[in-house]
Amino acid sequence: MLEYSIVAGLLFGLYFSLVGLGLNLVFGVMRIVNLAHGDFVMLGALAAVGCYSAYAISPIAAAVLSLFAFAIVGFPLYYLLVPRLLRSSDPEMLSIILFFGLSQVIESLTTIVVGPSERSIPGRALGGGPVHLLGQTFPSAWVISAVASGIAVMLLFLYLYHTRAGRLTRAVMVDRNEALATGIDVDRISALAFGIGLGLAAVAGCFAPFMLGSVTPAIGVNLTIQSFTVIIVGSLGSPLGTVLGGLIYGVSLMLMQTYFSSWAGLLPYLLLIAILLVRPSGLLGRKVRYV
Amino acid sequence: MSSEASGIATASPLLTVKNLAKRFGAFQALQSVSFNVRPGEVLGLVGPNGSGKTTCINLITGLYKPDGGAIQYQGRSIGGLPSHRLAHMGINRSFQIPKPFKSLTVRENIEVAVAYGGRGSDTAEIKRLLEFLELDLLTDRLASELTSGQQKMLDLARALATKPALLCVDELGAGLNPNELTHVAQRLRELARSGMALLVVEHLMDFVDQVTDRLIVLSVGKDIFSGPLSQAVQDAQVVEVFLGAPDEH
Amino acid sequence: MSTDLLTASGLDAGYGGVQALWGAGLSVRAKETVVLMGPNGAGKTTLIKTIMGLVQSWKGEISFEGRNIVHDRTDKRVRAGIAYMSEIGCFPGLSVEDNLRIGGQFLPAAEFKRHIDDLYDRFPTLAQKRRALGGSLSGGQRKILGVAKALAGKPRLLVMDEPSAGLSPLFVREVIHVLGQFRDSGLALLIAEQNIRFLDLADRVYTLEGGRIGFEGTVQALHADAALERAYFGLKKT
Amino acid sequence: MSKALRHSLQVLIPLVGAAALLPYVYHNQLLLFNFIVFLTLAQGVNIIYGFTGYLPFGYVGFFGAGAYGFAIAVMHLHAPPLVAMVAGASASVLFGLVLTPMLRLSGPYFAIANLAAALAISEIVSNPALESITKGPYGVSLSGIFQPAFSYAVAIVVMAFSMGCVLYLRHSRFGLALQAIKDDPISAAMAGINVVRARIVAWLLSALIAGLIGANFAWFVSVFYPDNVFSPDFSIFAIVFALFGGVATATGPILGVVLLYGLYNVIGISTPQYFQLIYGLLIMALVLFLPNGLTSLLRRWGIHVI
Amino acid sequence: ATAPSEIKLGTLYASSGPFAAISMPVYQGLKLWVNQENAQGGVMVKPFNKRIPIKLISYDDQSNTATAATLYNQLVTQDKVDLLVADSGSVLTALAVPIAREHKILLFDQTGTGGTFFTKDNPYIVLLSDPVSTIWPKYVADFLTHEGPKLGIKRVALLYATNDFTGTQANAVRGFIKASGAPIELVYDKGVPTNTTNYTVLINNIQAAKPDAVIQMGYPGNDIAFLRNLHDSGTHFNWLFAIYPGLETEHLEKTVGADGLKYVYTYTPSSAVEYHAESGMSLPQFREAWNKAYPDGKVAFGFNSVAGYTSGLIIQNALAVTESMDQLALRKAVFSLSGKLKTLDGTFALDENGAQVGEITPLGQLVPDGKGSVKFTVVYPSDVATGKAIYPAPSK
Ligand SMILES: Nc1ncnc2c1ncn2[C@@H]1O[C@H](COP(=O)(O)OP(=O)(O)OP(=O)(O)O)[C@@H](O)[C@H]1O
Ligand SMILES: Nc1ncnc2c1ncn2[C@@H]1O[C@H](COP(=O)(O)OP(=O)(O)OP(=O)(O)O)[C@@H](O)[C@H]1O
Ligand SMILES: [Mg+2]
Ligand SMILES: [Mg+2]
Repeated sequence: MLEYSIVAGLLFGLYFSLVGLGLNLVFGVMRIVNLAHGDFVMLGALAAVGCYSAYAISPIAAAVLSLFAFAIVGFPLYYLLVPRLLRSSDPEMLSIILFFGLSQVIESLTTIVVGPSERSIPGRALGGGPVHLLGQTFPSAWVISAVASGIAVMLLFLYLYHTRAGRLTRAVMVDRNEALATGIDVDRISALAFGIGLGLAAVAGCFAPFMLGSVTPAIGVNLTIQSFTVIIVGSLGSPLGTVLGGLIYGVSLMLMQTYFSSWAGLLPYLLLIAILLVRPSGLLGRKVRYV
Repeated sequence: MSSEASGIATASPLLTVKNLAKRFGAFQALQSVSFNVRPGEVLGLVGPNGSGKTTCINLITGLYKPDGGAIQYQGRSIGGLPSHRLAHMGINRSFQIPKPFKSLTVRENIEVAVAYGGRGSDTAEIKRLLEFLELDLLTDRLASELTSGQQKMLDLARALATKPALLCVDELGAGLNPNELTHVAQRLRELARSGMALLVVEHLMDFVDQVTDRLIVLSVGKDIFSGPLSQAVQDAQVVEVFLGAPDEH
Repeated sequence: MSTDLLTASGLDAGYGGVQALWGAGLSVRAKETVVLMGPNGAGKTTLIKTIMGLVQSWKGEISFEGRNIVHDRTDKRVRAGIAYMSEIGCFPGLSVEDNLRIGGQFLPAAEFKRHIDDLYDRFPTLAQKRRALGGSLSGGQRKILGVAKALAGKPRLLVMDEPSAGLSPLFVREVIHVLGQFRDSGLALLIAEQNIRFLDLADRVYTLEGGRIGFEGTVQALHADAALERAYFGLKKT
Repeated sequence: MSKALRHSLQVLIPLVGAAALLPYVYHNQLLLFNFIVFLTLAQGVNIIYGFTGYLPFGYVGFFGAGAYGFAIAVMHLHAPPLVAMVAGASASVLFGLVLTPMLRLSGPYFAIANLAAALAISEIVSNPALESITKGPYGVSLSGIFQPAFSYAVAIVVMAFSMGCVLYLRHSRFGLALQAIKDDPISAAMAGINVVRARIVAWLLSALIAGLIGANFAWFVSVFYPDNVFSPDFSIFAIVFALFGGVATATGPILGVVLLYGLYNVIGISTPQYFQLIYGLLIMALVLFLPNGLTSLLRRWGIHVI
Repeated sequence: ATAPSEIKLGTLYASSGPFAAISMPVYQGLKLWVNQENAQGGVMVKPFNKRIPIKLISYDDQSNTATAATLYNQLVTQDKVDLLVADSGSVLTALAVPIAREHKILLFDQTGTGGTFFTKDNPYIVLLSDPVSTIWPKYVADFLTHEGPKLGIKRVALLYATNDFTGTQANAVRGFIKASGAPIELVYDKGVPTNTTNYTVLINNIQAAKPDAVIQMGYPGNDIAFLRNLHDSGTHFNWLFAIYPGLETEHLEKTVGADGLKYVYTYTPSSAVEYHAESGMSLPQFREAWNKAYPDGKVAFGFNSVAGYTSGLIIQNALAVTESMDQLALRKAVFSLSGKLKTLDGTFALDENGAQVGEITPLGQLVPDGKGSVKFTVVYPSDVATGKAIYPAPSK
């Protein structure tokens, strides 16, 4: 039971790293709190549901498609919202409210379009039966989602540390004003990061029907909070930190479910509070933060 | 200046710092620093960048707790006391990077200090102070609208509003032109004449020359010299780490 | 004047409703070093930021190499060949090497490679610290990194706001020395400074008072003007 | 001080008068009660966000703590309502005390931690393991003390108290000190302010206000579930209303609640199907076009704001 | 008295937020009834002895409880409705209970099954369309305690979501089993938060307890996640009960897949037991009308939609027999239907406090219908049973 919980926690945690990844990027680069993040995950999930039921497109193909589609949507959305926001007196705080509003808009429009009920994709759409891993049996969807999440983290890592745009992105993360003064087109770089952030959220969404059973338009808030737990535990700005945060979250959630199941809902909150109080900069703290 | 100095030498120290040490993580910012300041004395604290001057002031004013050594003020140990207590006891400072209350006006900035750290100052005092530091034309401006130089003056005014017995000034001179420097130097001397003890951190040697009675030179967290500037310029170690080749000025 | 690299004229600018510049202007010729002086709050920072496009000008013109740049964003101005060294100077969270790469982001890869090696030769301190984070450098080293980062893009003109503020005498000398080398190899400099040592470097001087340009001329002319001499160097010289 | 008094009367008399008289004209008393709840909560947010800069994204935690403190006192101690309100307020202040270490966090970290804390306390209260104390997820029914008119009157007093607190902060040196801390805590300490204590006082004051009105709410509705009194909408609405009006003023949040919550109800009653959509868009427009609140607009037009 | 030109029926619904998924079907079911009646010129009202059109006044509370409270009050004090119908679910109904009581207006509670609502001192509430949650699982428990030991069921696992609806049912199951004295042991008994979406580890833990029968109680989202995780992880239980495979069969078939529903025990909805609806449409008719009225399929058809429609039927029947439009007279009229009225939802019956105790759903089992889908077998109690329980459930 213990081993099973731990391995399951690792797989589940890896998936949650993917859920938090985009949020982390957006917060790191723009210092804005995208409270609508979970809603973009939800939209990604519904996109995958739609692709599958209308055109029988596999969720993996849908993930690739929605990565680009959402990234492209992110661009105009960035220019519509963020530059104006950053001109205000307290953008960090106001972003919380602005994106809460956006989350409401997304949820209501989604409900108007698809209705409030649960939607999902049959399990067989993502590979066959159970998979044996480390002497335990898991749904294949878990393993596939975990692998997809690993790939996404790697790609983001490569982008940030081995491309020119990635280097500029990190520069903007470190100091927006200095970046402006150095002649970086801060808005374009940020818009790109924003788009990638949304794209990653959508990719996570494509696997949500398998990891969460089903999705409804109202699921966004929960996902946002879980994402925050993951990225804050791991520390902001670092994709590797997000993975660490995800793993810790996943394993402790599964252990909680096993031993104190009715209190499992408390876990993300307690984890978040504890980490913030003990190490406000997250577990990977400042030193490794920008490595 | 020498007559003043001799008077000071006989007074007992207001502040005594002994073997002060401070670590940040693995980095030892201060290894061992010792010095003392007497009432009416202006002590210069100089040294290369990163030698620990600001850290010293931060420790004396309660921003950090020391990891080792002792800080004594008026004969009692103050290491680790919170800043507001120290302000009440008569220790205050200005900041290297000015830190005014940006959403308050210049007057309100000073009023807060008078109300909470006042030690008996009043509204008349505020007016005098503003004139003293030439902030009187800016009284109703928001602090955020001031230039960094003006903000430094405001910092100083706010510190003075608490009527400190010991005032630490961190790089007041950076960004001032020589004429302005002279003006500020005169102000600091006036304060010293009134019996205040001053600890002045500064890189501009002309300014140091105008203001200080005595110098402490720090290098990598240690004090390597103590004495007047005229001696410091002859000290080989000080020249090597801090002043560079002799100055033609 | 045809040899003008940068010309700014009739600039009005400010913050919110508060005007800080009143028809200010200056010019920098190719390969020339210009020092901008002025009392506290005169508007030096504002003028420099306006030239860089970091503060929006309300009125006036700025041209660089004969082209009007007043409507360009900062990044376009930098791309055009004006580098700016802010008070912070560098990205504390990135390595020295990454800082330099970002400074040289617009250069072709091969050219950048050659250029960066040259920079490391000139600044041996940085060469030793390639992998160190900008934030781990001391104040003086950071300023040097700031200069190197600004130079990494091979600008025609380097604009600096108080490069010496807070530097120990030893480092002030080093910065002046390095800037001297680059001036000799043809770089134009515009420096807002209060430290009179920088006058040694200057070809011409502007003074700014209350947001307006006061004196404009050579260093010799400045020294010859007794009133100005008193205003700026005050009792010190007497 | 006479200016302070005049301002207080200018704000308090019309507001209390309106709250007291409107039920005779307009019979949806619960709507009026909700206005009072949000007026009070918005002022509580104003105290902690407007004067100290901490965004209490989990402000509803105090509200719910107050409601459950009240309910527990009634259910288990058979306390009369006014005594139970004290119990509710104490529960809320106690919760605030437990959370004081969070004041070390800054910016969005505080907001997120506070949100987490509110969700945590709601999880705890609604856990079936605590059924014997809180009734767990099964909801509380206090039908024995159902007194709408009396509890409405008490709510007016609580609201007046919250206004009084804000007016005090607007005019006292303590309020000035809080703003100084908000701008720069280190400088504030050097100015002689006990930063930690001042922040805790403001924090507990806003907890007290939310706790009182939460207890009052429990009394007024008398039947509720954890989801009712820990609904995150309370926090969000209170914050949005306060911001819309303009924080760090006494009248801003009042304007915010009256206009926005009024509008909210008008939309809710006239065009329910696009309710959430319109409201979401409204919130976004507010942040983008009026980030410093309505009072900033008034100031720009040269109107003095109390 | 002169007949009014319309009867005002006020209600709330949640088009978004956590309660939307259960609220919308109920609301649309009720609306369907209103439209049908109005198409015939209105509903028959006895005191005026004629058909009077119904004016439906409805607001969207967005699952927001403070808003819901205000809107209930709006219905009562401003719109002055003649009939007050609650939003569905206990949380959103709770707010209406004191409001109705204060204003002395009868609350027609559709599916708010919370036990705390129904007290002796409050006559202003009647529950219409769902049985009160404490008696829902009666046949589930009875089957296990009576038939279980014969089949070899001794060890039972109970997993439930800790909300009012399923928590109460879990408590009831526990109580029934204990009271029966049958040799049944609860080897696993745990609550999980209602927002649990991942059951793989829990399933593994349950399996480790080696139960003969598993009862899992949750909202639709929980059931979907549980059944999918069970199916995907290749775990097999011999006997498994869940709530929504029966209540929202089509919806679960879409989200879980028929494979995951095979041999699952569940509450049998009216579709499987032929309740002879004496009032209103039969189930097939209702479904046809539903599909015609709501062709977009955004809102799930199922148990909740039937509940909304049933609410309408009960109101209709009450109006047909009431002495006057006085609220207590209405209550009396509703009580007079108790035990007599049969709708597509079964027999309507009230206890003395107004709680509904008639429409108890028998225990059913979903079995393959041979066409790749599943169909119901009613397995308990024996008087309505259509087949025998297949135990142990065959594994693939
Ligand atoms: N909070 C801190 N955390 C980590 N390191 C610190 C901290 N404060 C100071 N240091 C380090 O301690 C050393 C001394 O810093 P300090 O600011 O005292 O130098 P300084 O003498 O004032 O230099 P300067 O003349 O540049 O102002 C520096 O290397 C600095 O990086
Ligand atoms: N952010 C701001 N908001 C409003 N007014 C400002 C702001 N920054 C500067 N000012 C005003 O603009 C004028 C010029 O300021 P500027 O910073 O350009 O001066 P400076 O010459 O660089 O001074 P210093 O020598 O102190 O750096 C000053 O009167 C100042 O009050
Ligand atoms: Mg320093
Ligand atoms: Mg400047």
